[in-house]
Amino acid sequence: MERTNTLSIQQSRDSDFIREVEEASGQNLSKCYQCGNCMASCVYTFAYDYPVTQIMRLIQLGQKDTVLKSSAIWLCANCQACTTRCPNNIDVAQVMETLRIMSRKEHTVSLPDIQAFYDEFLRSVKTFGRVFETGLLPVYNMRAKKPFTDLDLAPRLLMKGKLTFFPAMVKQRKKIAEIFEVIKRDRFSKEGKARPEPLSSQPDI
Amino acid sequence: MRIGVFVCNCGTNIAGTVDTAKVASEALAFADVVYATNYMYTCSEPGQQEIQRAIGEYGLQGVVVAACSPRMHEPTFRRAVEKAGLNKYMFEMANIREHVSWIGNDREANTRKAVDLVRMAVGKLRFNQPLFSSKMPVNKRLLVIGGGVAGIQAALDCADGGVDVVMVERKQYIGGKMAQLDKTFPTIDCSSCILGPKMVDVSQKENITLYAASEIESISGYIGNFTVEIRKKTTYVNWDACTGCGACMEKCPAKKAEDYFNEGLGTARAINIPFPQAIPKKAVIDAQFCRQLNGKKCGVCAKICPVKAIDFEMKDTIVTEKVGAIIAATGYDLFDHSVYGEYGAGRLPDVITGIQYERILSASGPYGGHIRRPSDGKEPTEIVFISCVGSRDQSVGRPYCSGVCCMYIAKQAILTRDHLPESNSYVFYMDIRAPGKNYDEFVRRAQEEYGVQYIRGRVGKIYQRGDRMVVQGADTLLGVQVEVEADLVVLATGVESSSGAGELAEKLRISYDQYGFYMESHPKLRPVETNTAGVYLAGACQGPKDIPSSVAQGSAAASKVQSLFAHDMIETNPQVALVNERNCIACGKCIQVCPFGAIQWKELRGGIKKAEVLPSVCQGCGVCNATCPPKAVQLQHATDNQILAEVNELCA
Amino acid sequence: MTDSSPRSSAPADETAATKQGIKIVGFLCNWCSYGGADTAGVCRFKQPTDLRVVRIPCTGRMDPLFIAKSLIYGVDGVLVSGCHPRDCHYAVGNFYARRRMEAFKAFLPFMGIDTQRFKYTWVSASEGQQWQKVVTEFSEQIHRLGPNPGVRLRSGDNSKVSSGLR
Amino acid sequence: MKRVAYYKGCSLEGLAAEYDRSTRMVCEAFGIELVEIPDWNCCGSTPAHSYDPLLSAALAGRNLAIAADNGCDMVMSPCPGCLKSLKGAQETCEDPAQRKAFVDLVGRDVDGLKTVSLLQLLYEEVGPQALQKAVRRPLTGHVLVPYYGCLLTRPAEKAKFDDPENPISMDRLIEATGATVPRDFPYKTECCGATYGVTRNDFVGKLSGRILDMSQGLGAEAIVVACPLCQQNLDMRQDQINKYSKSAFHLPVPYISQVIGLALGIEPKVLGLDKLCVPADILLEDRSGEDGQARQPGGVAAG
Repeated sequence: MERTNTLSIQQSRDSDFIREVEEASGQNLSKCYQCGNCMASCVYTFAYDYPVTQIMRLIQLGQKDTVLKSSAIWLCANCQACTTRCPNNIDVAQVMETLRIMSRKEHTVSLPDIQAFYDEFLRSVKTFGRVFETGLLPVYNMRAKKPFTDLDLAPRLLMKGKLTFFPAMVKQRKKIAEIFEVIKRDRFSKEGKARPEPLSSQPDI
Repeated sequence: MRIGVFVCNCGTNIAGTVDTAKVASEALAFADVVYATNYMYTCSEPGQQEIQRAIGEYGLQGVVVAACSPRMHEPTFRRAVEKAGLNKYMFEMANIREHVSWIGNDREANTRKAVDLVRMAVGKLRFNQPLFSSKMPVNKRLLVIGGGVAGIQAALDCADGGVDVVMVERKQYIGGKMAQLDKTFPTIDCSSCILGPKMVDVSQKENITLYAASEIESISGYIGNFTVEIRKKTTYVNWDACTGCGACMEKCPAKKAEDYFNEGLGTARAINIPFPQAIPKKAVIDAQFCRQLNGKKCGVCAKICPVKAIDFEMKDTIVTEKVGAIIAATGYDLFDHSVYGEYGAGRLPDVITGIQYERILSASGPYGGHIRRPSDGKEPTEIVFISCVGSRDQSVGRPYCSGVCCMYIAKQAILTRDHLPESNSYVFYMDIRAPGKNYDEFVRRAQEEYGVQYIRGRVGKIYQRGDRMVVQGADTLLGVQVEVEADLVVLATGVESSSGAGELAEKLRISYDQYGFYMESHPKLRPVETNTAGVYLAGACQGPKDIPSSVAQGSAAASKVQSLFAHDMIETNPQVALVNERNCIACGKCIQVCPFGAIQWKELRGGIKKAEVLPSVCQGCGVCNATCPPKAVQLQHATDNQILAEVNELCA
Repeated sequence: MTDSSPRSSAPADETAATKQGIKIVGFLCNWCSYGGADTAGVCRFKQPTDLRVVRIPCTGRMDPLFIAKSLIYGVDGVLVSGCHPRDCHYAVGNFYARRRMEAFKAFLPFMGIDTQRFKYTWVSASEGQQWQKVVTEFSEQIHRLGPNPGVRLRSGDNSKVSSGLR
Repeated sequence: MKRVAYYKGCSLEGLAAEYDRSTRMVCEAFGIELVEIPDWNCCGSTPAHSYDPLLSAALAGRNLAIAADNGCDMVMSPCPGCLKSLKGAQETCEDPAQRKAFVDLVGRDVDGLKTVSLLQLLYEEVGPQALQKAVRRPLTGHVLVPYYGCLLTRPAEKAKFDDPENPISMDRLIEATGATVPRDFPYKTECCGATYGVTRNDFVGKLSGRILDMSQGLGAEAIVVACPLCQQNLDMRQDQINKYSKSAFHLPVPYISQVIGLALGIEPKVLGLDKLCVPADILLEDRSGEDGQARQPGGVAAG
């Protein structure tokens, strides 16, 4: 995300966005006084385009686009360090999670490969009821166009007998698929959108 | 009864959301109300004159003012009606500001509520009776609880004015936290040089009686006439004999006692005088560490003492003092940072508190004024200060600003540079709060002249890595995570109420807030009074304060005491219980329940017993009234009829 | 709870209630809760307007019959508030109050009054926010219950109330 | 015998099969009956939650519902990630606004269940004292670092177990086996790189790398873990980390259940110790003779 060094506070402020984040996360974001503890505690700060503290500030200023398109929200591992140490008892990790959900809904996911991995994961769950680790990786590699990811691990894992070649399947797979369908239908109807959201450029889960 | 009603606009404070004219016009329709009006500022001089004029012109026998809280202006208006010739208890207030206009914006509902409240006040007033105070002598002696700088200032001011002062200090020495400090901001003058002479004054003034190592056991009585029981704690040393020569300390073989004065940085002997300038300079045995008291053979101190002051059989004693006023100056404690797991929870030896650092800086401290770190005694070169540890932190239940940390950090950083010119100091801060005289200039000097690196952000974690600690924080101005390798980390632990503050407040019958700080009578206009007459506040027991403010409040409390003691007699509160002997069935229940022993038996002719209230002892709580089966005891000005009249008006 | 109480006058009450609002009487001790209510006002903490406060020196002054009479004569809810236990200006007044009100609460059903119409609580002079919470919650509770059908006397009998407790 | 529903989760069926095996062995040794939830499904993990929290709640909730239908009142999952989803499902179920939607999807409520990690189960139901008594093959003389991972104790309000910053439960259990735990390992709860092993390999190189580095610095022979993901990052990816940080770490990363199993005298192979990528044979060295004689009187004679 490109940074801008000037900001028109009134024109760029999206008050609905602030309200939506607060409602969905259950957090009062005006409590944040920008002490920086979340940034100081986050082990992923090095990789973020905006450190967590600035994400919080951007929400306070209603900067919807910048926030939902940031890579930070997708690089957060939800490790809870920020939440644990926030002096104002804000569940920061929950806010980040909320932003991820919103960015999916708004189709502004900045890191398609991470979304692709998540999608592949969910597809595996939907299909088998469980995650098929051995099957997941190659498909992801193909989709993310990083064919050699973790290929170095394969020989050793094979030797240790850790790779399974048949997915373990849940008997009531129908039930699992049904859960997925209901959720998708409800999301679709709740938002009243013309189309169900696509999952990156891949076939829908 | 001819009643007048005065509805105050309070500028727009009330009139903004209450139709005061309508309240007045509706009030005029109430039975007995012969005059009603609204006025811009009823408490102003012309406002009070308007009341007085109406009393004369309309022959009013009772007055209702609908305005702010009676806790604010009831005394003002009582004086006003008294000047116009009414008994001051023929007056009632309806609180239509704090309880109406300030808590809702619905003008119609507010006006309706205001009318109700005025009707209730009028209803009660109809049952009011003139009450008359009697006079009581004032015992012109003062009790000061706490011997820190605030208490010392108050005691000395009063003693200078000729008042007999009793000072009670829980520790074995006076001087409080200030005695532990090295230098003071923003002048960097030596703490013990400015406090020391005052401490000596306390010990030398003939009209100050000092009880150190003592605590308040109980307090009874009321303004002008308190009785205080003081528990003199066991010191195992007869202080009348002890000369403070220190011979016992030198020879005591128990060398691993806790050194409280040095905040645990060193060790003390089991028999100890904490510092050379201590007042009183008397030894105390720490029973926890004394060999003799723990069943081992010792008694070295008893043998060495030239005046035979050691007494292993000593027990606590209780002394009773009678005083007319009390100043609470119990000070503060520092936040226990062990709740911060991310800062090592107190387990990292080189993460210390600000007050520990004061002891390190102090020439009379455990390291003789040389800056070293506790773990290995090495001289640190990289020193990190972290502000707001236990301040402005909701997650540890301390959302308030401690007010002094920003300044003491700046001072310590400056002193560090003075001691160790080659060292580097870093201050992690959120905001710099330096609103005192010459304060901000001082903080600027730390940065501009002493090269202290201020980093705007909190610290997320401190951990040991090899010989040093890693301080992992944020620089929010840059928007980056920062790491500082530190030899020593000083946590600016915040101010919290003194341990035991709550229990003492209960003995004093004063209120305290959720953090244990004592409540002043009014945050702006009565900052040193409490809601218990005759009890005053000084220093940080009321809220975090620096030295100048504590001293100022000590003097302020002293002046309050002196203006009280300028009177030989004070008026008693006539709002006390009264027994109607015809109705009393002599069941004795009121005598049982009275918390103050204010009710006793009285024998009439023919041996008939009746309950009798001692008006000088009764505090007016009304427990007896609620208890009395035939309702023969009635609390004046809050009788059953008066309270029910209000309810009745509400239901009408 | 209120099944046995006369409901004949209820419709009239309801119109009165819509017009007049719900009436709640609060008995507040002078030292803590009255101060707490003042603090809430000073801090401009918004509250429902149904509460009418009677200032008493101490909750120890509370005669349970004050509560009973209030509810019988048509108040919709009674809120009693004093100092926190151990923090009483008169040392022990609120302990007496707590015992009495606990015992009294058990009698309300026998009088045909819903126990939810009465509440006692402890709020100190510094707890403005707590006071706002207490008032808001209790007012909402009473609004849910609606006007007090109670054992209200005919309006003509109201004049007899002020003859005291005897 | 304590009966506990066992939610093993996908990892324990694949890359973390030895965690599953050792968990079963250790629980059996202490008389805890693990009832594997029949026909369990994936909890959905992070991907489900970031798609829709209700999806995550429903996927995880289905397993809880089966456990409850089978008459269990406690569910144990050795994987902290799965546990988070299970607890999230319970939260959703308890939320009045979502309860109906949840119950519609899952078929019942799941409030009454207690959900715990393996570590919590062992710490609270067995405890260090009982473990110490049961030790047959003390790990005396071995220095082991406990690594809890980010989710096991955080956030404190949800985990409701141990301390969020400096947990001690695993320390105590390891000490009970006779091994030595260095004082205050500072990275106990610092994230290892989580799921970024696949998508952002360098994150793991950096974050797991510093955990390995700090452990080695403290003289550890092994890092003990209680999370399959942490184990994968620290163990399976140790070569990748070495490549990334130009280091030569060779630290075995056994599961807590394996360490306890060893101390109980269970065969290493049964515990799947050979399945670890970095061999953990060093743990099999008997050093109890060195200073153990004083501490384990009669130990040698009995052996």
